[in-house]
Amino acid sequence: MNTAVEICGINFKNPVMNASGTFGSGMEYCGLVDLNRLGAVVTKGVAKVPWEGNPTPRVAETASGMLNAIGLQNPGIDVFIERDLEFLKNYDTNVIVNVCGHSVGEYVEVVQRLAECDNVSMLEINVSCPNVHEGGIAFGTDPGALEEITKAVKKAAKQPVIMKLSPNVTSIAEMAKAAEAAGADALSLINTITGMKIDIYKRRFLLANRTGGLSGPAIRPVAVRMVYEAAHAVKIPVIGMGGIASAEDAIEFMMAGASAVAVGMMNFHNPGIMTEIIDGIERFMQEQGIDDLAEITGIL
Amino acid sequence: MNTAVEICGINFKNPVMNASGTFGSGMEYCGLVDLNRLGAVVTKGVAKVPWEGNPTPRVAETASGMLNAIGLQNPGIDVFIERDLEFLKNYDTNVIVNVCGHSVGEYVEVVQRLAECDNVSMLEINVSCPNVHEGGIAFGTDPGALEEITKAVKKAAKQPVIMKLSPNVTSIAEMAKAAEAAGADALSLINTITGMKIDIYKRRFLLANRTGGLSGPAIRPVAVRMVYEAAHAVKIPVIGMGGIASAEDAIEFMMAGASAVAVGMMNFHNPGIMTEIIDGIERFMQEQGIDDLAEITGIL
Amino acid sequence: MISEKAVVENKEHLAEGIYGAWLKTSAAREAHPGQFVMLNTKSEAHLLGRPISICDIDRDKERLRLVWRVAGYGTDEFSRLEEGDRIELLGPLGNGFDIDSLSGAENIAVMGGGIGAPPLLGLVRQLHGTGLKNIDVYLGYRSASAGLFLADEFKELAAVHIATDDGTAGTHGTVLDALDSSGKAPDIIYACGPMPMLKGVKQYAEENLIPAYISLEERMACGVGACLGCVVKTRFKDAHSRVENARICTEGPVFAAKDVDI
Amino acid sequence: MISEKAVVENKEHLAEGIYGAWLKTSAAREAHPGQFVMLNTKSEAHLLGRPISICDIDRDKERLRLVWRVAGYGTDEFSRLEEGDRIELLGPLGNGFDIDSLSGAENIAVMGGGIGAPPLLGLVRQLHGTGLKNIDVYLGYRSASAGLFLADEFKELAAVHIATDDGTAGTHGTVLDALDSSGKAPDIIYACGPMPMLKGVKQYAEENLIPAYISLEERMACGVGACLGCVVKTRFKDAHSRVENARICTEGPVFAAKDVDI
Repeated sequence: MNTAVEICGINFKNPVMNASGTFGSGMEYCGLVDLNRLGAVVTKGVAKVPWEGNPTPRVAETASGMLNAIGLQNPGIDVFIERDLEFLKNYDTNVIVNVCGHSVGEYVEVVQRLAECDNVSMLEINVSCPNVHEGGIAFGTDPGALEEITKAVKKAAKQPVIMKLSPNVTSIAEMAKAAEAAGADALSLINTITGMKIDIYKRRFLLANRTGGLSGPAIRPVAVRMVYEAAHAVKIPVIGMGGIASAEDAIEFMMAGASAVAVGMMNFHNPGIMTEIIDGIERFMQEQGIDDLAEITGIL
Repeated sequence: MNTAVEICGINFKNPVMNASGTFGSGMEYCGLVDLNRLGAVVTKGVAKVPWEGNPTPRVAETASGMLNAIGLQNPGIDVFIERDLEFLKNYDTNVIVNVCGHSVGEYVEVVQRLAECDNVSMLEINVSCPNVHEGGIAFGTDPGALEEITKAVKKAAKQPVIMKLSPNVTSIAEMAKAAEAAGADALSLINTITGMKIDIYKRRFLLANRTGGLSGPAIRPVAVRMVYEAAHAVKIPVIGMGGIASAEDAIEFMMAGASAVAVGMMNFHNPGIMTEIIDGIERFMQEQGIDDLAEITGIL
Repeated sequence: MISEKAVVENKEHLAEGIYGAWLKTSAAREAHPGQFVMLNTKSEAHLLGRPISICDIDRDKERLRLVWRVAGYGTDEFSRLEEGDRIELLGPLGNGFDIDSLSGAENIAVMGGGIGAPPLLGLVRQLHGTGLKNIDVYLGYRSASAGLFLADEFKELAAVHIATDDGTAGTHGTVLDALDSSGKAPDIIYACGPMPMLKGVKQYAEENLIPAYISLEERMACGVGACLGCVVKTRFKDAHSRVENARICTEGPVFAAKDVDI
Repeated sequence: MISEKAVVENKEHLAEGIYGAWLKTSAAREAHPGQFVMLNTKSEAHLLGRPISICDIDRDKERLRLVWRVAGYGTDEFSRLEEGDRIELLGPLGNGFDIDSLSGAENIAVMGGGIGAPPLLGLVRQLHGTGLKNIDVYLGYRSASAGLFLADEFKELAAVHIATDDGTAGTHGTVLDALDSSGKAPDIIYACGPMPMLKGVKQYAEENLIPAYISLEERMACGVGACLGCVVKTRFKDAHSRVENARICTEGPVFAAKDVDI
């Protein structure tokens, strides 16, 4: 029995990784989670310079989910390379670096810096953060802008490029095709769905940013549908995410067409959840007599 | 203290109604719910001829929500007028008739038939059902198509026209403006968000239609955000819905800009919920010293 | 039909994964065999009511007996109910079994497969109460080791014929095999169970030109006929829907086998 | 830091809407006063852990005492916990109070407003244990009628000065009014409570040129420093974030008042 998957020629010991922004660079969780067990660690979005992010409150709980509007606070690429990437050299897992910026040029600069880093397996280009007003989401909701940034990033990138798509669009298939046409090596989806919550007694928004990104089991059916539509629209591999809370959920995404899966907000609820999901996938394969996950990937 | 609201010159004794498709024409619930207490009864979508709807299974439970793919099964306008509208003449509440069709012509024919009916307060044009392939959602995701059908329906309509918008779009504000520009008298949103669920053991979709519409508290933050964006983009009134499960939720939608609210899947969980919400809104107004709901509508 | 909090009066563990309870509820006043209720879980993440068929009715004490198999989150939560617990109930729902349809039938076959057996107990008690003598009950189970739940209670009211998938009790096979080996020739059938069994019953009834009434299941949302989630294809245009779909929760769950396409 | 199921050893109802419990957990081994834990609800619809400050620590018996006010779904569910119940716990989290910062201070003021008092009990017990004598504890409450929770326990360890919003006990006003009327001149302050009070403490400390350490609250998601949900504006670039934001769950919840913009 083999839980390994290959994406863009890179081998993952299993298809389970964290969703960017829910796990830092692994540092804060390494005492609770054996990073060596993960298919990959996906780092929090990093920009060319430090970003302050949004004012607080930045998070709010919703029914079977949460809203966040962190605003991609990050220490900048210099500190990230010397601290976070150095830390990750201690672990036997793939490193996928999530890249953010305010302009095509900023994305490209970060991608160029990462080209020198030998323990970066793949790049995930965050063109879908709903909480950053300059740039960010704009690239993620317009096919033309998405093609432009994908081409620019691909030209500068040494590692395979994953474009992370926004669900806040009329046609996810159209966006998936645009990214593929522009040379993306893989896709990841879904990012969060833009939402809002109001404190009716204080008569103000619960998030200082007014809107935030909805994640968690609440949005899983939307994520599964979009992964299915995207995976059937393109030939490049898709990494599926959105409310995964169990091995069964991970399998659901794979049957919908995902080659690998990412766990997001549920890491907050249960830091052990990714390793539990890896164990659960092995159990499912044994029970169902599945030798290789390729047998069920995109089976529907 | 006054819970009444006025929409398009029509008086509602309170801002609470059901979401179309979750309450039939009230017949099935009238033994459990006093229809006279409701601001309005919104009937299930009706077409020019009977529709068979989708194969079963048509519903599935999800985290804090549900998926449905009924496919607008309905008995057709003739039976609807002689049976459902006759039944509703026994009650002192507004009747809003939800209209569906496969083409502009079919919508218009139904609207013309309803022009003769004197106990129809308003029309709600369903251009956003994700479960009907011919037409339906198409009108709801393309601004041009939305303008076209809105104009055609307005020309034929005797009653004020509510356009029910789909959340499956990149910009809800753009769709709201298109409907307003074409002459819509009001908007209602959100319809359900397209989702999917897979039975990983049987390796098949849980819904025979593959995809279905996600509703319930899970999607409330998305609905509140879209109501906020739509209400701030247009001058016509907005009826808000999406996962309302309490009076607090109803107030949240009104503060976001809704002039009235509709309760959907939670009617299934608790048939008494609409009257409980009406009582809860009165309590909230008393506690907060609110004389008229206009004081808090769109306050944010 | 009422919506209220019912009170758990006693809990039964009848067999492997099979639980039962008597619920104190005024819904018992108007309940008939073959009807069902919707029960809510306590979880805000699991919001749809669970349809559970009524196994037995005690009108005097205003109690309903429910028997269910643990098949998911809801039925698992119900299996942990304790005496005195309160649970949100909506019911009674559906049409129930039509006794008038007997019209002089003398040899009655009642067929229950697996968790299809419970709703038939109330029916058999009612038939027995009318003084009918030739009632044969055919009950299908997975295995004797999993437990032949309710069999003894049926035996107090009628002749019981057991079938098991593994042959560990009664006829090795289905309830239809048990009917076959009993040599009986019923002139009416009431059945509830898995779809393959109901298809077999429908075919048997059509081949033998006898009426059969079958109780159907489908995923439901409202349970009262409003959402049109649970429909079955019908041979004729349904009076309510005006298409060839009938609502299992309202026109059913019991249908004349000849009227439905299954 | 440990993630495990803790066991409720006893439950306390301390005052109107104020509850406490001792939890058996190995997290107690490494816990310090001023740290907190995250507790999960049992609801699949309420998935974020609830940060609850540690009130007292029993290392020998591996127990943590938590005291909380019912402020929403989670704390309400916790208030219904019973002895023997198991609850998912993550902790200990945060930095806790820095005792070394005392550096020869002699007159110590410990100020707790409302539900800000509990985390200070463990601190005062620790200070008391070091033999320090001049510890004055200022506790602010809504009203004597609502209950002066923990006040008696503080009295066993230090001089306690009460303030109430309605004047029904002690000084009529805030803990700062109580400090004022006590005539004391502390040379260090440890404080926890509502933001207006902490702003007052910060201002008092700056005017009197003494150090003050304040424990902050913010909505949290992960509790371990990964999500960056709970930050406070800082006067200087934070070593971790490289911007003027520090994580309350990790660099805090206790900060030198002079270092944060509140």
